[in-house]
Amino acid sequence: MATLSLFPSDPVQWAWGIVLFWLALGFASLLLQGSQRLLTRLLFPLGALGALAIAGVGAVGLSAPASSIVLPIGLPDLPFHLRLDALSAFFMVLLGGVAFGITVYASGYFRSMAAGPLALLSLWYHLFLAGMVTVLLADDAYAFMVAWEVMALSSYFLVTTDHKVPEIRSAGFLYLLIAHVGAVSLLLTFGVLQGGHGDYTFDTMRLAEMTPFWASAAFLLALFGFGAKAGLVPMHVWLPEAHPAAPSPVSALMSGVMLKTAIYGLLRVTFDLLNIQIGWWGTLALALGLITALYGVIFAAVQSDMKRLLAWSSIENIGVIIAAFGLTLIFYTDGKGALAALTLTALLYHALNHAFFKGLLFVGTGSVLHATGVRHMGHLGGLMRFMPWTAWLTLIGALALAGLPPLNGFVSEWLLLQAFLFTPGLTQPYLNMVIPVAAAAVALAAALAAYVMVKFYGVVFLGQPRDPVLHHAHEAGWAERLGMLWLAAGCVLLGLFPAQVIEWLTPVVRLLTNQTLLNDGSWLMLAPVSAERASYAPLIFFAVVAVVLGLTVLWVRRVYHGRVRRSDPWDCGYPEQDARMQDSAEGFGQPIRQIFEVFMKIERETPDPFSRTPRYRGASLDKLWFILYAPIARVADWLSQQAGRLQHGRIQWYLIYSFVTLIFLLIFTTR
Amino acid sequence: MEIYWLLGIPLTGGTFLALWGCRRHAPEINALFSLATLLAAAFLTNRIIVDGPMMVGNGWFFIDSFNVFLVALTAFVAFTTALFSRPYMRIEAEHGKLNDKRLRLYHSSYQIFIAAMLLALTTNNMGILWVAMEAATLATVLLVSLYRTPASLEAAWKYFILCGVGIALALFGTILLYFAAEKLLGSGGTALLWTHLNGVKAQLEPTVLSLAFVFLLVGYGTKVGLAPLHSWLPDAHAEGPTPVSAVLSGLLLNVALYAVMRSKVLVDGALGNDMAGNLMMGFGLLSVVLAAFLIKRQTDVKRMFAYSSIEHMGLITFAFGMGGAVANFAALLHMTMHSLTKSAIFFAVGHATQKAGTQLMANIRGLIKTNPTIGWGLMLGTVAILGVPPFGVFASEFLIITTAMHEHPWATPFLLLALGVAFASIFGKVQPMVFGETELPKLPYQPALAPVFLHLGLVLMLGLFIPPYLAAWYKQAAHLLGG
Amino acid sequence: MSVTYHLQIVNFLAALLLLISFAMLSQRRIAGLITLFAWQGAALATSAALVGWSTGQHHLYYSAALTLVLKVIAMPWFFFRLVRKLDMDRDVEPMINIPTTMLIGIVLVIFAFNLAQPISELSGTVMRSTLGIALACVLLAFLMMITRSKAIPQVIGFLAIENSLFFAATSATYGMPLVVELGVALDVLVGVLVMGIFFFQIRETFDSLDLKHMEKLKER
Amino acid sequence: MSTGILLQLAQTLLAILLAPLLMGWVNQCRAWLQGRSAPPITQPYRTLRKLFHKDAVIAHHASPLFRFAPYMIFACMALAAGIVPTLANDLPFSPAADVIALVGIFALARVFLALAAMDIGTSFGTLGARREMLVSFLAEPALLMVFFTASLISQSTELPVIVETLAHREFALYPSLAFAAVAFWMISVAENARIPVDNPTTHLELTMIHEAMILEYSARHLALIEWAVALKLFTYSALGIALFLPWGIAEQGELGMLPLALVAMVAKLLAGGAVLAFLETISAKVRLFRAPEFLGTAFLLAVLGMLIHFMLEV
Repeated sequence: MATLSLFPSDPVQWAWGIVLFWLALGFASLLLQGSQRLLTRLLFPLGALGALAIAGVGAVGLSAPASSIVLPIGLPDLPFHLRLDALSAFFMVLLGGVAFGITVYASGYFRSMAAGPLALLSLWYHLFLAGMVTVLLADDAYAFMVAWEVMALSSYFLVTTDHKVPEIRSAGFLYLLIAHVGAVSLLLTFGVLQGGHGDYTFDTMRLAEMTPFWASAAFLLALFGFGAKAGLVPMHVWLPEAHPAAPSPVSALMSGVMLKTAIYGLLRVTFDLLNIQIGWWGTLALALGLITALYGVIFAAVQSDMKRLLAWSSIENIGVIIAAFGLTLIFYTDGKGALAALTLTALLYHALNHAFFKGLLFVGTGSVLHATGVRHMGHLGGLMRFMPWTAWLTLIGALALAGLPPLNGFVSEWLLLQAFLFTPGLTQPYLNMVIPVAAAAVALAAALAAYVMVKFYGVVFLGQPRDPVLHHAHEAGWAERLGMLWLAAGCVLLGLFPAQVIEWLTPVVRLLTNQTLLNDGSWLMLAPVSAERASYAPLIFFAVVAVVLGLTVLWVRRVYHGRVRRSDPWDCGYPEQDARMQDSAEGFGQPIRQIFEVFMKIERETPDPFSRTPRYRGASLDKLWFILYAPIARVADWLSQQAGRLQHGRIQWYLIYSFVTLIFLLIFTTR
Repeated sequence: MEIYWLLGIPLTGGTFLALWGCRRHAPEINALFSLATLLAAAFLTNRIIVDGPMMVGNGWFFIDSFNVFLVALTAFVAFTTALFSRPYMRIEAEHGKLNDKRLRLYHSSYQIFIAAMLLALTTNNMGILWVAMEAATLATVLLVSLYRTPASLEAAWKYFILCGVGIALALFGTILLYFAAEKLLGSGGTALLWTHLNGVKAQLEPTVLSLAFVFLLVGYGTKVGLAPLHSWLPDAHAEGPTPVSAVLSGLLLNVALYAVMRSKVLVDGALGNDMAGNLMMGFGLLSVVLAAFLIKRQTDVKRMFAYSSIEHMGLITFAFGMGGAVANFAALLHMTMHSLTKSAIFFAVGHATQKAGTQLMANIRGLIKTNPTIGWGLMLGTVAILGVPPFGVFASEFLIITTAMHEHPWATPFLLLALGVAFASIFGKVQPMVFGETELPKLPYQPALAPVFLHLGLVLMLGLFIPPYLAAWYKQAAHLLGG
Repeated sequence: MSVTYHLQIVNFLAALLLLISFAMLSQRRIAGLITLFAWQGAALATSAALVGWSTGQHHLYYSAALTLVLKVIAMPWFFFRLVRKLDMDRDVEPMINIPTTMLIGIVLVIFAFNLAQPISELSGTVMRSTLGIALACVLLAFLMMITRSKAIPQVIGFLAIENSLFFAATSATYGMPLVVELGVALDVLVGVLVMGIFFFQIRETFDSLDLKHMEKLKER
Repeated sequence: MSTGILLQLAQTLLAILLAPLLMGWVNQCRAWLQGRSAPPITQPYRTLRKLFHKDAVIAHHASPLFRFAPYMIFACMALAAGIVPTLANDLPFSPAADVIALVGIFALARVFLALAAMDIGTSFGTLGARREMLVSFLAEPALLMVFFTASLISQSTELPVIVETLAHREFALYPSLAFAAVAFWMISVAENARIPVDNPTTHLELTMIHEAMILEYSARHLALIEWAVALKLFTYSALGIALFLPWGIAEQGELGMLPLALVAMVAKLLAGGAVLAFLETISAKVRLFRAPEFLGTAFLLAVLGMLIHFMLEV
């Protein structure tokens, strides 16, 4: 355990150095309030470099042995302990890789922003980054909680950047509230974990012996706390409000990276800090995860605000990840180490992928927002012609999210489904009944994700502009393109070289499950467990498709001709075709809405047939809000009303309170 | 020696200001006296750091690590409050809310009040402690009713009657204490000296002591604002001038709790069981929950933060009730943090209300636009008091809650509930005050917000780094309280 | 041997105090209340002096004198003046009707005696039961404060509590240390002054001393 | 290995070339069953040729994606046809994509088709895309479940392995496979835009799904898409054969078996096509919002198949 030296030697010190660097940037931005140029052209690029460095440190840390330092700050008996092991390292790679692209993008995106607010935003932005990295590094409860809440608080201020809008304010409020409640329950988790001896370092927690009861209590509290941050149903309500409210790069960070810190925490607590695991935890997590996945994707399908749609799809992906987490637990507690390794790999892989493509999609919507100022998909369309860069890069993200080969989204789903196929080995028979249904649910979610993506991409980028202003839409600047390019490249490469990625993941998997997932295939083929059993070689796949495609093009051109005539689209004998006749976002979601109406509270305003300016408004609201949260609020109101009665205003009553209290205590103590 | 300075300066300050009246520079003089007091406190603290706990004036004063940091805290906050009140009260006078007579009253009794609190903290005699507490009450009653509005009069009256009765009960407790003590220490002066009592606490008669503690708890607890004895607190803190609210919330509550703790030590020694602890935990929990739900329905900003004081005092009392090194440490830390943060909030709120001309939160909007410093001060202060790291309030809540989780798990659901409700209520009301649009004009003058950010800075610092000697104090104090 | 009948006198005074407390509880007129209060003070002073004399605790004489001056002469005079000034010497219905109050009072007395029983067992001083009586008086005065809806009776109730405490201090423990006594007396004096100021402020704001006007501050 | 490559290429090419033939055969059968005079079996080839010779007509604001999509779809289908064992069983490509990846390929093609349909921005295109996705989001997981049943039996998701195990197991009745077979039939009907889910011959906007998407296509693009459709039908038939009556597919390195395999395959395909045509003729097109129910049933059957496998067969 090295102490902090001026010149960093091992990864954790580098990481901490970068955190300090980010903090410095943040406070520097307050000084640079005057100059918008410096902020965007200097500070954000520097921040991006920091992110890149973090990714590098993570990459080193993955293979390096765990290193740790103790900082001279914190509580008297509890200075900050920082530790960098494979798990943190992996999530640091994720964070750094995605944050780099997003921050590069941001350096271009925020050029239209006034200097004053921008300085504040940059402060919170860098604090946010620093907080997230510190969460990954923290090795004692206090440091963890501080970093955790710094992350929440700074992201809250980022969300409320545009606080003039009441909706955004309420979104931010809801976000911070749920985050705080979750944090308190995490506090309780650590209170349980430290098991008596008031030492809050993770090292002692690792050693603490837990009875199954208390272990389960800790797990449930952790699941609640981290679930609240990750957007696990039913604690998800803040997510579709807060993520769209933030400026797009921030949404990208929140959806892509921040949610993953919750996954990190869950893994850390369950597999590292707790030293017993119990099977039914896994079943619970699996069930919750699947519900979340389906719930999220169904609601994503009926959204008409593009960022809200993406936020809901984040909920879906988190659901898939949590389901994978549950399955890992099931295998692990069942003694199937190798399978646990496989599932865990799928989990981590999917976390990584989601970070990349969701970040890409969110920044893509950011460019659209910049170019058009429109968020409602009903007013967008046909942007591919005005902003080809954004469109094509976003297409990659969309296809990846839809889980289509050969992009990265497919790989993790493939791994997860493989894991499901191994379930016959399980000992508990009841699981054998449950698992197939679970697999079906995952498949269903994936298919629906494709639906959602076609809707998203088709309505926003394809077709004809639904609004004349769109004709003036301008392409994103070079910095934005660069950022998107980076993220898109990530999606592609992660999709094409799964074997390498899995190799990188090995240390993490070994750390958590004491097992390694052997890849039976060569460098270009992914074959977990055995090539006989299953294999997938995206490179060959890609090559074949490319070759066939090329040949076909050549052949068609050579043998026939490339003549093209342009004309109007076929109007089916009805001359007044216009853009408003395309499917609106609501229209595209309508079948899903019809099928899954049970989960929704649908608000509709249909125009009367004779109105000159027909307006249609349809909103499918989350029913959970009305059956779960509204009652809670009502109960709280009622209670506070009752409490208010005590404050009666009449002094005699107050005297009676004191009197009765006195008498009561006298009786109480003297008997 | 410093002790006499410490008590003498504010006393003379009070008398002097009473004579000087509201000639020019009265506020400055007020601030100067407070500064002098602060210096004296600093010297005293330094002395304690150098050569440990000490007894002064043949045993009349006793200063150990428990009260010395409270002394330092009190002097500090008193000083910053004086700084804040300088422009604040001037504006109030310009608004015609105050005339010269009342300003004179304000300044002099402010000093007297400080003196009384310092006496209560430093004295070694439980009787004098009682006298000082009563004096502090009397000094502030007229401050609460300073505006002479019906509301302020009513508030002051309730404050006076309820605290008077409460403190009378405390006197009965003190008498019982004396009654039990004189058999061991003989009648006369020494029988009420805390140090002596502490020496013989094991032999003190349990039945009498338990009875005495009930009276002391109900008595001083009324001044701490423990539910259900809290009824006076929101009125008094909301209706008085903001500087008074700041010191009442930030300091007087601490002093009252200090008195309770001094007696708890004796009772624990005598009884040997944790009856006292359980009582305090009960009161604390009740206060936290009740306050949280009462906060929810507030429309008046100062009243809301007054309730939040009740909540935090409840939390501290709960922690003291749990006892043990960690919990006591946490409670002491929380006392400090709460004083600093809550007074800072009241400063910010004071300016905000003064500008908006109302205390109704519905009419205060978009502070961040009209005056960013006030806005951010209020926002950060609120965030801090709600226990969001890296602010220090979280540090203590962290220790309290985690300790509660493994010592009294049954209590944690209530804490979770109360903290959640309080967070939702306070933040939900403050956010629109700070953010959003407003048509109010910018502030014509520059508010004295140095204190706000000084306090918040300290709180932030203590959240991340507690200086070793401070930590050492807390530890000693916690140990002394039965850690 | 002389102690015994001092003892009897003091016990008699104690009983008298209790009686006066009950009388206060049942007294409707403010003037009557003030007179009773003065009597209470007188009884207190005598008992203090007696105890001082019989046990040679001479500082009790100061206390006795203080009480005589403050509580028998100064305050009643002040109150009478007040009442005349604000002329409001008429019947006031208490919140709870008198008989009920009496019943509650009796219950309280029994409770207090039970409470004080174990303690007076250990009391080394001559008067055993006085502590119980003092406690009873405290509770009764408290009860009276609760039942009165006017400012002055409430204050008198408050002072009555103070009296009973003083009685407890003198009889059960031969008086607190002198410093404390003085401090307490000072506080009481200041308190009364503050009260006086209050009465006028309240009067000029609400032009009445009825507490009904002071129920505005509440949760609505 | 080299023979493997050759085989692979041969099979893929064969599939590409034979696919329209199958289409033609099915149409012919339908015509007979409906008592119409049948078009010649080579009709699809003629259509393709005609289309290739025409000039492409493209809407003014069609994006590059619109022109790129047909090639993409065609390529995907070619790959799919390549990895499904029709003739021989050792195929170098097949490790590149197992059954899950196969579903992925279909999905990829479908998504591109839907996107291309939305690109022009006519009311028809979007309508078709929406309906197509609606059908697929139920059909796709159902197909996956069918594969899962098979691969749970054969402990592998590699098509060759599955086929091998299914072909060479001692004859035992697998109820799960029966369920899977029914589900698979329903799915392939839906996926290939056949009655009762869709009607390949209609252009009535109330009912059409697939046709609505390709309304804007013409000439070579249309030709590629039609060809891809034919390939898809072929691939599905081959899949069904491989999964449910896998006998007669050539083993690893048994080149001698190939002619026999070819014959067997042709026979099976003819039979399968006839059956498909028959079933199509006797059933009526369902309303669009019945389609989800139809596919839901398929999905349910597939899942039931898996459950039954778990309950009875392990």
